Amino acid sequence: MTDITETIRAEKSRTALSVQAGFLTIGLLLLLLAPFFFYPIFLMKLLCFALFACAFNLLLGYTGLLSFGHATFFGGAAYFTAYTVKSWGFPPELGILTGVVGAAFLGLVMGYLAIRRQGIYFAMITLALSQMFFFFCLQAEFTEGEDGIQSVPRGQLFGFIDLNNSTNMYYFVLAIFIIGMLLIWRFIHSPFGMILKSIRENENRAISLGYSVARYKLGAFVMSAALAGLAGALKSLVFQFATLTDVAWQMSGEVILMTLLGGIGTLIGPIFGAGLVVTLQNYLATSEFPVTIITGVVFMICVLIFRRGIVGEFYASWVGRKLGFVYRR
Amino acid sequence: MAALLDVQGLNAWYGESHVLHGVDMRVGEGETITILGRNGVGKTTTLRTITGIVRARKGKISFGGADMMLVPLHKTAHKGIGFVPEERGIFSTLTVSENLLLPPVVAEGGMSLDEIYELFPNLYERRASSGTKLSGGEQQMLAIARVLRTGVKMLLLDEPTEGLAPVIVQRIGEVLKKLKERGMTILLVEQNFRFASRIADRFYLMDHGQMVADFPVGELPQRMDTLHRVLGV
Amino acid sequence: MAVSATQTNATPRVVLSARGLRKDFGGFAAVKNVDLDVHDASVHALIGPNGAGKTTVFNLLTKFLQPTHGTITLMGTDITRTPPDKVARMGLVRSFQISAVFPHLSVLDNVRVALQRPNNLSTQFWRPVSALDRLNNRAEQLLASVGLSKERDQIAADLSYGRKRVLEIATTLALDPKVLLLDEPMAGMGREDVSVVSAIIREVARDRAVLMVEHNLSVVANICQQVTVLQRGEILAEGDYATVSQDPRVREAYMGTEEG
Amino acid sequence: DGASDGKVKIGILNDQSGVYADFGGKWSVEAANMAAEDFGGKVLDAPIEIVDADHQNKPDIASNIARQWYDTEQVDAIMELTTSSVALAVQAIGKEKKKIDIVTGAATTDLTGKACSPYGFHWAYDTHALAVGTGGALVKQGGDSWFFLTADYAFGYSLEKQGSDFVKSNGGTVVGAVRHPLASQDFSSFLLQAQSSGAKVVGLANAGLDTANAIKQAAEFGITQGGQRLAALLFTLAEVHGLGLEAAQGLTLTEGYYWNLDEESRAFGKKYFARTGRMPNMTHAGTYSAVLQYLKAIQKAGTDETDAVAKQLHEMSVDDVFGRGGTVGPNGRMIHDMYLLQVKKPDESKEPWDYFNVLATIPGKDAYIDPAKSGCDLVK
Amino acid sequence: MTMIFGIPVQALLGQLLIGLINGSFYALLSLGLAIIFGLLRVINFAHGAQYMLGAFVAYLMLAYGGIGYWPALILAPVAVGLFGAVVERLFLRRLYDLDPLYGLLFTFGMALAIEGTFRYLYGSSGQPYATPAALAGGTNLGFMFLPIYRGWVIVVSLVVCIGTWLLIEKTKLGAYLRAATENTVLVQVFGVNVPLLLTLTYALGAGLAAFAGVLAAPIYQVSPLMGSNIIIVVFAVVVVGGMGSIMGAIVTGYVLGIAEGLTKVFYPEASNIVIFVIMAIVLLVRPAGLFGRDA
Ligand SMILES: Nc1ncnc2c1ncn2[C@@H]1O[C@H](COP(=O)(O)OP(=O)(O)OP(=O)(O)O)[C@@H](O)[C@H]1O
Ligand SMILES: Nc1ncnc2c1ncn2[C@@H]1O[C@H](COP(=O)(O)OP(=O)(O)OP(=O)(O)O)[C@@H](O)[C@H]1O
Ligand SMILES: [Mg+2]
Ligand SMILES: [Mg+2]
Repeated sequence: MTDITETIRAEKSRTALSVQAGFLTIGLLLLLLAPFFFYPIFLMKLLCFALFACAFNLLLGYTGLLSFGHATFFGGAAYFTAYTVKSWGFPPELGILTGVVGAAFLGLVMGYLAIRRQGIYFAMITLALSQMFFFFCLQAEFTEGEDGIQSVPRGQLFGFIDLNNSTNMYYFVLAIFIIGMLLIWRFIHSPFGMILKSIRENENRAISLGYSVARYKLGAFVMSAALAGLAGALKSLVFQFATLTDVAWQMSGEVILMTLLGGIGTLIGPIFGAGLVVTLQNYLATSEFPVTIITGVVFMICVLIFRRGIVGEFYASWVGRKLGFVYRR
Repeated sequence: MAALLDVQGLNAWYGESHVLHGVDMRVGEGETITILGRNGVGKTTTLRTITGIVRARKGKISFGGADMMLVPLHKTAHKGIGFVPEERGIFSTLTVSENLLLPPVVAEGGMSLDEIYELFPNLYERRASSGTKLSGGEQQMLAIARVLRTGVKMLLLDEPTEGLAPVIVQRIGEVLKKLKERGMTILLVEQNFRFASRIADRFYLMDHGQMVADFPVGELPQRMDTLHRVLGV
Repeated sequence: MAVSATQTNATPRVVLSARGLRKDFGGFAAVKNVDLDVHDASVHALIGPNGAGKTTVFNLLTKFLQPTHGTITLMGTDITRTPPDKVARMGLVRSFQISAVFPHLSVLDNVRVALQRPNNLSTQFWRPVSALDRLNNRAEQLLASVGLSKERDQIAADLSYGRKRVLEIATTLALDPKVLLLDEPMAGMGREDVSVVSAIIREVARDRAVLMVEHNLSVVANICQQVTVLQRGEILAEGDYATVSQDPRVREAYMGTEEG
Repeated sequence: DGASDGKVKIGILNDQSGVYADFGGKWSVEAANMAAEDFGGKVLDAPIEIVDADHQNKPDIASNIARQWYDTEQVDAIMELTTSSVALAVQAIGKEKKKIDIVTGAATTDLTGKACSPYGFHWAYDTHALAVGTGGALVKQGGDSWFFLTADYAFGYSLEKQGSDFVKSNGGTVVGAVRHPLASQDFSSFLLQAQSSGAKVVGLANAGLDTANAIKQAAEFGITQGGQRLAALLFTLAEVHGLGLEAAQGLTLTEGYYWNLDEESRAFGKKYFARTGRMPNMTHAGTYSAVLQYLKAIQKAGTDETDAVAKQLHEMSVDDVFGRGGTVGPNGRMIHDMYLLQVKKPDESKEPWDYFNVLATIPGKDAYIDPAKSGCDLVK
Repeated sequence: MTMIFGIPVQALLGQLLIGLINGSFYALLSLGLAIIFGLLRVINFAHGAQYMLGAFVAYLMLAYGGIGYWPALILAPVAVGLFGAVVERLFLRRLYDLDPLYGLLFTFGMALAIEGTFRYLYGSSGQPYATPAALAGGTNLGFMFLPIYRGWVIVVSLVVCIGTWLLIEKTKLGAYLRAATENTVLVQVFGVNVPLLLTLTYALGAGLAAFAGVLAAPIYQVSPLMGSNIIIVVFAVVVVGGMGSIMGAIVTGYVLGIAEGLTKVFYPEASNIVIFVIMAIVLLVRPAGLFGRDA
């Protein structure tokens, strides 16, 4: 049976590494220059979702757990940040921290329950629990129901950088995004990441070596939740509101789509996936065509014939192999 | 003798690992053949490839003149091949009689239920209990009995005596002899070659995914050296 | 073959013991009423026909399965209700009947993963993988001891079956276990590997307890001091190989067919 | 002067594929187009262009589009804005960017209360007007004891609260309430509780499919046969059409518009029907009116510059098929008459879409919050 | 009047009955899910969409073909079952060798596409569907007014659930199904056309969902959204029951329907999450679910 997390072999060739470094540099340059060419809010949204998708992929791609409840962390953190910043007057950095900690806590609770089952059950349980959280947000006072928490002030970063200026805000978001990506990268390529990898490869063997698999999975779940929270917290500042859409199950579905489309288990795939989905949604909003149908069909096509996603397909393609990328199961 | 089963240059793979490296084998109508070989040389794989369970395969398999390479898995039985797998494959959610009646009848000439129960009285007694409550020996009998009803021309048996008490081994030997008398063609994989030597007409010796020797039962004494070398006994 | 070296110990310590072990699978008792004592510094074999319940006993002892009845004691501690990873940390490590390696990791990494925990290098998510390089020496030592040095950088999945089992044993040894449970370690191995592994096991058992399932009776005769024969989930006979192999019930149930 | 960039562009931003697709949706876009054509296709010699987008009920998508429209696509005003989270978000953007928005699709009174904007207008209805209509006017008709079935979230609470306030202030009593989860398909448990409460009126403080399902099941459990009346706080012609008269008969509701009111409204309704195949509800007619009024304001101001147009919008009276002498308060609230309507029995209905009897007309000044008390800081 | 926790016994009885009605839908839906999962190892996320399709096909038959409730009760499930068969043949089949999560994702996408299409074509406010004349009206049971149609729902769902159970436990086809659930390959080697069996199974599961949909049409608005919320609840039901047995799926469905019904009386605010809460508790105590077999 083919595992959902087809993996890229750790040791890429030298060419591949330099190609990758080249891409990274170009990518970074593009991101630095992007606000001069593109609409900054759109770019910021893209970065938020890219971070969200990468955080999600940290769980799916590197531990093989398909969570259908990541909206809880993304949207939950958005609420926490929006609320503390707006009602308690927290500065943005503290607001974001609250969001992240809150999301990590939610991750701990949800993870504790869900990791008792695996595979599809895990997916169903996370979905059900996140639906519960959705209802909580719907009914709770502080979320202001379907209005959402609106007009959240962006405030002054560290007390002196005015985030209302959209250029400042953009570079702040970019900085957080890069930090987030570095964290994920470090996390994957760490001793802890090594254990996660071995658990995914052979869970029983890992147990027999004395690893309490549940705790490592829970650890990964919480990290992923916290990073998803970081993305959500950031988004609430970018758009200056937090609403129910971010905690709804459709959001969990979207992040899966982004990851699948970009390439499960590839570090940068989800960024492409997020970019594509966000652009598509924006484009479809003003087109005649209904968004849900397209989303659904894209999902089906991806699963049927495009399982490796954009980046995965590239690695596995002729060009990718020539460049020395190795993609195998 | 006309070859009922003719296998030539058969290769098979599990994913990327190449397990059969050109198996050649002919089984004549009414013959009883035993494949001998160490653990892991590909005996089971040979049977699984002939039935079509292993689809990653190359080469030629013809059965009763028909090319088996293109036959879908669920049609193998209808061509006349019956399979008794290594792990016996008794269904735990089915009763003994349900297990027995499960395989569809594919041709005339199969045994009737009465004949089967006569052959295996234990099964008759336990017909209402669930499949996995049977002892290992009974499970093995059930696995054999199951295909006898269907009217297949040839039986593929994978280590039917493995892990069974001698009494039962003996009993299975008798059953196979009876089947042989009825004209059934039998292809047997066996590590217990003392058992095999009592019923087989001919042996194939397998190593590293190939048939390395092929001799009739009469030559067994001369072949003991080869056997020792290949089987490591 | 002389096996007296370790038998000179007057009263070898019992390190792992089970009393009244039973396991039901939905009404079917796969293991019933099993009492077992595994002694320090010895190799103990568990034999029996297929389906006798050997693997199930292994799973019970290592807590991969929870017994329906009975108690298990490891070095004086009751582990009947201890989770499997904890049992492993207490020094009871097992191998699996079907080879258990981490297929997409290199041979070296396979061993390093095992070394990470005892060296407190398993939870650090903030350090680079290169932090694990200090385990290399020990890992290479272990690989050398089982003759896998040449394959160090190969991906485990590419090893032959026998070499995988050898790697599995190296990984197990990395934990320096007190009690080692090996499920059919020689199954599917070529002759060379069998003797390599036999030697390793004998070496290992100098200061550890080893419990193994093995069908290859010559191996059992060679390296095991104690043999327990299981049939239909129950102990049929127990003793050293010579005694057990003469037991008529054992001959009938397990070896009987050899008489032909 | 004239139009700043050579054309006047109006964006209709609403839900075209989700829960509110019938409530507004593409049908509102059509109403906007109709208004542009009725105005003559040009204002101050500049062509009028209507663009639209489906915000999929996601405020971030709405916000993204609104910003792009305002910033880079020279959209002069955004209208419709179904669902309050979207309306509030877009109105905040409009306020920041000094651009006009006219909300016809959202219900929250916050739009002209604490979240009001000098450039933001609320056109068709709001929770207050609905509560006054259904809650207040019905008591006068004899429905003086109430039991509420309330959707368990802020929108439901505010409908219930405002509804029961008007019931009480008109001399009625509220005998009980039960809160049901949003999007719960089955209402029978709650309906049984309403039934046994003995209240004369069962007030439905919910929206959309919830209301529809509650009404349908009320008919099943014989609530209306038993002499109780059903009153929906937010329900429009479009949803009655979806429910069918068989199930909806006897239901009381409040709308800001009904096509079969008089000659004028009938004429408009027929014209709209010819384009869309359906009769307009208050969102559609309201959007028509909003677009028309906006164009008139530009005409009068002689420019499409925001401040000047907003000034005109605040000052001009609304005189079209929907507004009918409506005025706009300093908080941006368009104040116009509302209608208390009752759904006809199937045999009373004489033609397709002939669904309502008008029970009462609620004057605008009674229906809407006095701007002075709205909590909007623009009102001195 | 006798009271229990401040609620009259009479009212309580009524609420229990209503819980049972909702449980009927849960039972039918989780039964279909269990059958599909058992053989195909696919969690059919499109189950909600197929439930909706059932209701919609019934509506369309009536609106455009003048075909009434009774024929629709058979024809709509058959139509949806056929659609399911096509989907299985063309798509799902390609996913069997992969991680089961792909099946979940595929059917998730399919659910979105189906719902999106119907929303696009028919809007979202829902379509009317009248109670069939023969079942209109209600009877007074003394403790409550029971619409006859609701009574019919309980009866027919019980009959269908038990019928399906008998089909699977007592017939040859059922034996094939059960055997194939355990060991697909072997059943195929015996000469059973398992690919066809898989197609039939998916069609049966989809048909059961559609059947529930037709049953629901006279009670709930026929709307493209009617399936998307219920499916998540049914997932929770399935987790509580555990995918062990067909009977388990049925029983859990009814029991949780009743549990939810009671919550609507005692603490209505929690009625939408009570099943999730029960799920969380069950997970803590018995991770495999009440009837689950796997550990
Ligand atoms: N499903 C599988 N996937 C990958 N490799 C397999 C699989 N089944 C068997 N193999 C490998 O293929 C080789 C041949 O296996 P096979 O089961 O045919 O051997 P055998 O001769 O029947 O051995 P035994 O006597 O142990 O039954 C072995 O090396 C085995 O490890
Ligand atoms: N999880 C399970 N559920 C039900 N029955 C089981 C389970 N695991 C094992 N059994 C049954 O328990 C019995 C003993 O199995 P076990 O695997 O312990 O045998 P074994 O002695 O290791 O055999 P082998 O030599 O073939 O490995 C068998 O009849 C088997 O079918
Ligand atoms: Mg074999
Ligand atoms: Mg075993």
